[in-house]
Amino acid sequence: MSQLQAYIKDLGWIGPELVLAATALVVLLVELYRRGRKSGWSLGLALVITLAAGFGLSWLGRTFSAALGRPVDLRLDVAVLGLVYVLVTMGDLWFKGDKWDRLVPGLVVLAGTLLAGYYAVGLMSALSADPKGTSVFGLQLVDSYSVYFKLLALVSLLVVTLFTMNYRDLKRGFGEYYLCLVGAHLGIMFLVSSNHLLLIYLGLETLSLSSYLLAGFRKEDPRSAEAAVKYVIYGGVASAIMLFGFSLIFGLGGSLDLVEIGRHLAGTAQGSNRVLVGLGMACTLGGLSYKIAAVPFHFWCPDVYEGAPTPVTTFLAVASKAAGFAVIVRIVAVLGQGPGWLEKVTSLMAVASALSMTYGNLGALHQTNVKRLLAYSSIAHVGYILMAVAALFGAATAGEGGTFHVDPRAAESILYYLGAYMIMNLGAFGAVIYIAKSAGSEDMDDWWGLGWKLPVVSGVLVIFLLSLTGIPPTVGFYGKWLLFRTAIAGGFLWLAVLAAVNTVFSLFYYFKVAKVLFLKPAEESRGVTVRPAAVMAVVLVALGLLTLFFGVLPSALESLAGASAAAL
Amino acid sequence: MTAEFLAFLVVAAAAVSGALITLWSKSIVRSAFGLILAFLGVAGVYALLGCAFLAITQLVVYVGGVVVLYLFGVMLTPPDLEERRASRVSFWAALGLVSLVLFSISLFGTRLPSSQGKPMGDAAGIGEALLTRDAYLLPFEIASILLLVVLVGAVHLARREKKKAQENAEGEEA
Amino acid sequence: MDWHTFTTVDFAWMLAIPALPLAAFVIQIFFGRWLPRKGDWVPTTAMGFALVLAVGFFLKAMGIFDPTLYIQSSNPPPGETGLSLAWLFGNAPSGAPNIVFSVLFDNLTAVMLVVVTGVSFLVHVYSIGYMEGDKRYGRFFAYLALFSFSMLGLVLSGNLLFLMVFWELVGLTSYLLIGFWFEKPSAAHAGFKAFITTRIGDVGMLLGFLIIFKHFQTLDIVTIFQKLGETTGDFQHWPGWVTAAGLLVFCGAVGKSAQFPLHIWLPDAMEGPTPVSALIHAATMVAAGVYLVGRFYLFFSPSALLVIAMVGSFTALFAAVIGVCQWDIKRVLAYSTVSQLGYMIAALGCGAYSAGLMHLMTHAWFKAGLFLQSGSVIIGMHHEQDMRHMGGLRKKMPITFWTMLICTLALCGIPLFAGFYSKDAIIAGAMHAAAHGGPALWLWYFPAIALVVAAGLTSFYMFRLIFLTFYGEPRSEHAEHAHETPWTMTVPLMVLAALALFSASPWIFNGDVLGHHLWFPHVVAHPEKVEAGRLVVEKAAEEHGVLPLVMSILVALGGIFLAWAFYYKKWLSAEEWARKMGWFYKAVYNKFYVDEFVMKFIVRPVVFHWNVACAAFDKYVIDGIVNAVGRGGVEASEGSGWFDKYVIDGIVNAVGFTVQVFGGIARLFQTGFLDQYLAFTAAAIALGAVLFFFFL
Amino acid sequence: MTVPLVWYVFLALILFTIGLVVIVSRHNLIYTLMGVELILNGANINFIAFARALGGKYPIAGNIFSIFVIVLAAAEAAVALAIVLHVFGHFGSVRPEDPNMLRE
Repeated sequence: MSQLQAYIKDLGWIGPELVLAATALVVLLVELYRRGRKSGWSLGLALVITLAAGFGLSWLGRTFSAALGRPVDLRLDVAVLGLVYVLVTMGDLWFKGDKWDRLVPGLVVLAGTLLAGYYAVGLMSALSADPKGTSVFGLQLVDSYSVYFKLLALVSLLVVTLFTMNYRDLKRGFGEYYLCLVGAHLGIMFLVSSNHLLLIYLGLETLSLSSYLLAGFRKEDPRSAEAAVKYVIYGGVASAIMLFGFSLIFGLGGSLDLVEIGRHLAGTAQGSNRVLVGLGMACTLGGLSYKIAAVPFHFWCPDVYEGAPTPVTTFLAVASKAAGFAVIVRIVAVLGQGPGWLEKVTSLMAVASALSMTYGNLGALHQTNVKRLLAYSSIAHVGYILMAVAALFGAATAGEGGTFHVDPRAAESILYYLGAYMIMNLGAFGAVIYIAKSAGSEDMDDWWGLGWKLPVVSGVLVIFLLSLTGIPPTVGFYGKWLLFRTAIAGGFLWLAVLAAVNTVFSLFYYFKVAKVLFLKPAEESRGVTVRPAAVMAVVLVALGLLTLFFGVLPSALESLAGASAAAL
Repeated sequence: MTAEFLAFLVVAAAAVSGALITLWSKSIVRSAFGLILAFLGVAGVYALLGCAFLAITQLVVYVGGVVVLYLFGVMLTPPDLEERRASRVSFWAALGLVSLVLFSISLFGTRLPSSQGKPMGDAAGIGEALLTRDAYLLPFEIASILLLVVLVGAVHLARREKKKAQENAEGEEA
Repeated sequence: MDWHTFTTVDFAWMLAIPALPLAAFVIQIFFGRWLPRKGDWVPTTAMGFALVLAVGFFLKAMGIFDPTLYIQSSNPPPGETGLSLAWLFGNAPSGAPNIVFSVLFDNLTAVMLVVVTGVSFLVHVYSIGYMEGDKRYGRFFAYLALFSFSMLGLVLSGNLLFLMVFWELVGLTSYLLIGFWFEKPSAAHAGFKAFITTRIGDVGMLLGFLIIFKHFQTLDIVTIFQKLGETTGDFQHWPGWVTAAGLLVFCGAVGKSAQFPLHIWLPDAMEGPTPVSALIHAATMVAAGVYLVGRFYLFFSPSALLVIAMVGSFTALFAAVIGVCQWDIKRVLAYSTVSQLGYMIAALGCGAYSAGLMHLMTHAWFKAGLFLQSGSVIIGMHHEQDMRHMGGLRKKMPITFWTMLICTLALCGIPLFAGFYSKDAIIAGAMHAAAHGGPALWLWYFPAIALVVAAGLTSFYMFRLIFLTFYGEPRSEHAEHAHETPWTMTVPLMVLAALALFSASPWIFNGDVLGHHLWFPHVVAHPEKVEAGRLVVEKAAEEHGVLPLVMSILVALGGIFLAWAFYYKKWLSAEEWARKMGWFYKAVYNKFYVDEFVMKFIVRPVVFHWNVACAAFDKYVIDGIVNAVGRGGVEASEGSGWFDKYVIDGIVNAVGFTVQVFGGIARLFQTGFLDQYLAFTAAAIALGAVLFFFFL
Repeated sequence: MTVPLVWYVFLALILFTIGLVVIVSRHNLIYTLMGVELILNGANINFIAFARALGGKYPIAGNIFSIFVIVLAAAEAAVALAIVLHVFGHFGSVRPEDPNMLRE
């Protein structure tokens, strides 16, 4: 096989990323073109760009699918994309103004996301035969585990894009916004499939730098600026600490490749290098914990969630966090292999878990700002998931060579919960965007009785909150049940008990929101001045139905998560 | 004590003293120059380890770029905003010193891989590695995307809105 | 080295010594106000019994225990004579360090027990007179008992963990006692300062203990020393971490024993009631640091000993210089205490082990005496403490005067008085160290010179105190009408004066005027193991070479003569000399600005962060509780029906209460200040690393 | 190579510590960024020194990693400064404790 063929085959494995990257470039070009849209020839330019993008995507798709040996015909999708795009750009010329400004880049991103998602689903099915996948470019591991997270990222990108298009507080700079958003998701997709310290660092930085910019995107709002600065400073420090940890892990693990590091560390007993490796692990895990906002690296979280534009908060709470978990699980699975290290790594995770769930729930208790409440609740959920990460090795028994292996059921519960968490949190934040816009306030005290005015969205929000609490028949209930099972099987009964106590606490504040919405009659509520677009409500209802669907029939998501976990 | 060890001591002293100047100096501009000294010291360490290209990159990007960026930042914000709280700095410095001492006690008992002293990557080797499929082509491409995103996003944040009137017009349309 | 274990009966009686004051404390704090005389007799009696027991053990040590043995008994196996957690809760998991409250009892412990219980008992008796009429009279005795309990536990503890616990308890109770008159802002502040400053040393000690624990995987002190012998071989090879651990443990002593630069809390601690000063700041708590150094003596490598000697001798000189310029009678004694503690530490550093500990004992008697006598003067002067307003009290307070003169002579190191024998031994030890050297030869000259000079200064400032207070004409209204204090106060003074005369060498009975056959070096002998690879000085301490003897006597007499010339005959004018000294006098008068320096660079940053935390705690947690309770009360009283009132509101209030209290915990950290977030995070990483290295 | 590896790691550790101290003790956002740069430099020294000691393919890998770190550090500095200046526009301050609307 020639070098070029190998190259194209590699490209085929990272197809979703390439499609997203192309989308980002298109967004940028569209924005550039729209800046000078006053002149007539811009229409021509739009057409050229559209056609070029369409044909380019089509060519890419065909080449990749050929390289993968699968007949995937993407021409139809590209044609649809092109048609939509031409229509909107032409419409834009006729209906100048804010609405189209907002819509056009968003639609491009939606189209690109769908295309990439289509591609990712194809990859997933291609991997069903061999979940371990393959290593591409010698650096990345495209296995079903990473594709699962890629799918999560794409769903998040889709929904966040829809939210953004309906988010009225963002007034300009849509091109830049979507570029950053797509860039962040690209970073996630590289991050979740990387098996190499350099790629982890790069992916994480791509994700982080884009997120910093996104958090501060509402330039006129000082709260947004404050969120951005807190995020960038805290994140910069954390990633520097993480990198220092990487440098030690590299030196003592003797490689940049995670698998090799694991093998090497498992081979070395805890000797005199114990302290250096310990520092390396502490720095690495600490720096990564910041990404998922686990206590005690969570300090940025409530402030940034509150200050950032709500769609960005949604993204941070969902996709960014899932990506962080993807890496942490991979690294814990690698570092914990060694006989001496397993106990240390899992104990650290257990401590972080206990602290996170307790702190998150306690912090949420007295919040009135709903975004902030959800921020604390997300810290608590990180605690629940970390419970399963601590029990990742199950009741570990050493395999050949004295190394330990990940319990696939534990990994499955993590993946399932991340999926569940994504659905219900996307819904919850979306409903907050909707209701906050209608009420003109994110503060719960202004929401009294609004439930009767906005029955559909409020009702769906209650479903999401039930799911976040973990009450059947919702997806959250089943996910939490899996986590508890994992923790108990892994010997962390005390964590499971603590989590149960915490769940009782969390009931209180989740129900506070429901109480506020429905306990007072409609007459006493503030009037609803603005009503967001109906498409928003449709998206939310769809997410609500998914929440219930996976709650009643969990096996659909569970089998996917199980298949993906098998790749670890 | 060989010449190499002596050279190491010199560059290490430069790096550490530069860092300490950054830490202690009252004036932020002087701190920035301390940072330059530290970067120079680190570049010297690279050179000592045989990484000429990296040493040059360090000089060009850090000394020529990053520190200048910080100096811009300093110039654009009032210089007298930070009142240096000596007690605070010394408190944390003492903590840092204690932990460093404690840690280095363990460090010097650590068994590390023995030094091999092979020649390090030269510019040609690095360039080849960066553009080879099975080596580091992919990170190279990711970095380019990252830089693009950063460029556009940073410009968006840093750009001053030119016309208030235009904003208002857009606001009314909304 | 031989290791004996003692019998269960012995063990029970040993435990009774700290248990008595503990029981007294419990009774006093809960029921004291209903007891006759507000219960002052309860702790006093308990201390009396403890004293009897301690003396019993002391006599046993004198008679039965072989004085050449370093340690008499060790960690008893659980269930036999130890009080063990494993014993209480079934078998401890294998591999986990067994947390046993074990008693380490050797001759040093026996002596310390007598010193602590003796001084404590006398202070209890004295306080009956001194604290009479105070509005928290009963509470004061409770605190005294609690302090005695902590101190006795500290002395008996044979386990690093319990040592640490009692060490902190001692710090806490001393905080309570120093700040006893907390209405006075200066007293409250002094208590706080003492607490924070000593805590800085304690951090070092904790780190040292952690290093020790990490290396030996045990908390038992005797086991540690056995293993240490294996590590260091015949004490020829000292790994670096042993030096580090030793110096870190020494940090704790620097804090508690008020060594430079953490001595600043002790003079301020004079804001506490005078009996407290006598108990804590002369005899017991400050001696705990010296005791710690003695207890961990095997742990100090030659280089660590050099550091200890330097710190001690510098402190001795430094504090003596400052003491010359003080006007407050108690502050003179405070700086004198700092200086004498420096002597003890320096002695240990120079290798004069038994000399240092002997000085600890003799100093405990006469300095406790001096403090109580100054308290008597203060009572007689109606709470006037400035010596410039005293004068001519010799006739008005004869008992106080004569006992104080005896104690002063003891402190100055005049022959026949107890202080002479111990101080002379220390100076002899320091000179021996200078002559024979250790590592870094010339450095060893410093302790010898500094200690001799400090001896001269000591007698100068002490006789300055005597002349200013008791001689000349009364210089104020109060001094004219001073009167002798009641017998509860004067009897302890006489007892202490007798001890100041005879405690080191009972020459009146055996005629051993020159101290050739002191009992102390035979009871608390130099650790055997130390002799092998280290400075051997205790021979010098026993022999009392002629040069140190003559020198220390001459210097002491010279100091007295100068004081006489300055303050009695007034041949020389103190003001004149102060002016001539210029900036030096100013620096001395301002205590060399160490207070300012340490407060600014160490204490205040700590306090700043502490205050932020405390304020947040007050604001959110305490206020939250108060508000929730208050609101609950209001709502309950307004409720209509019984059910509403007690059940519904109860639930609502419980929930509200929970929210307030627990929500406050999260609020504490989520301050919104980015710099604090970063600091919290750095702390978390450090904590994680510690967890990782030491415990997981 | 006569300088033992441990000395390089020690140097890196010193830079790491100083960087952390700068971060937590100096009251200026730009100082915080400087501290971050010091930590990154420490990490880079580690990478290069370890790579050289490991030999084989690692010298190149270490070089490449360090170059990426330098590049990303520059990018991060740019983003951070843009945000800091933006914050300065809103709050008129570059002290970390001044933007404090979001808390508890």
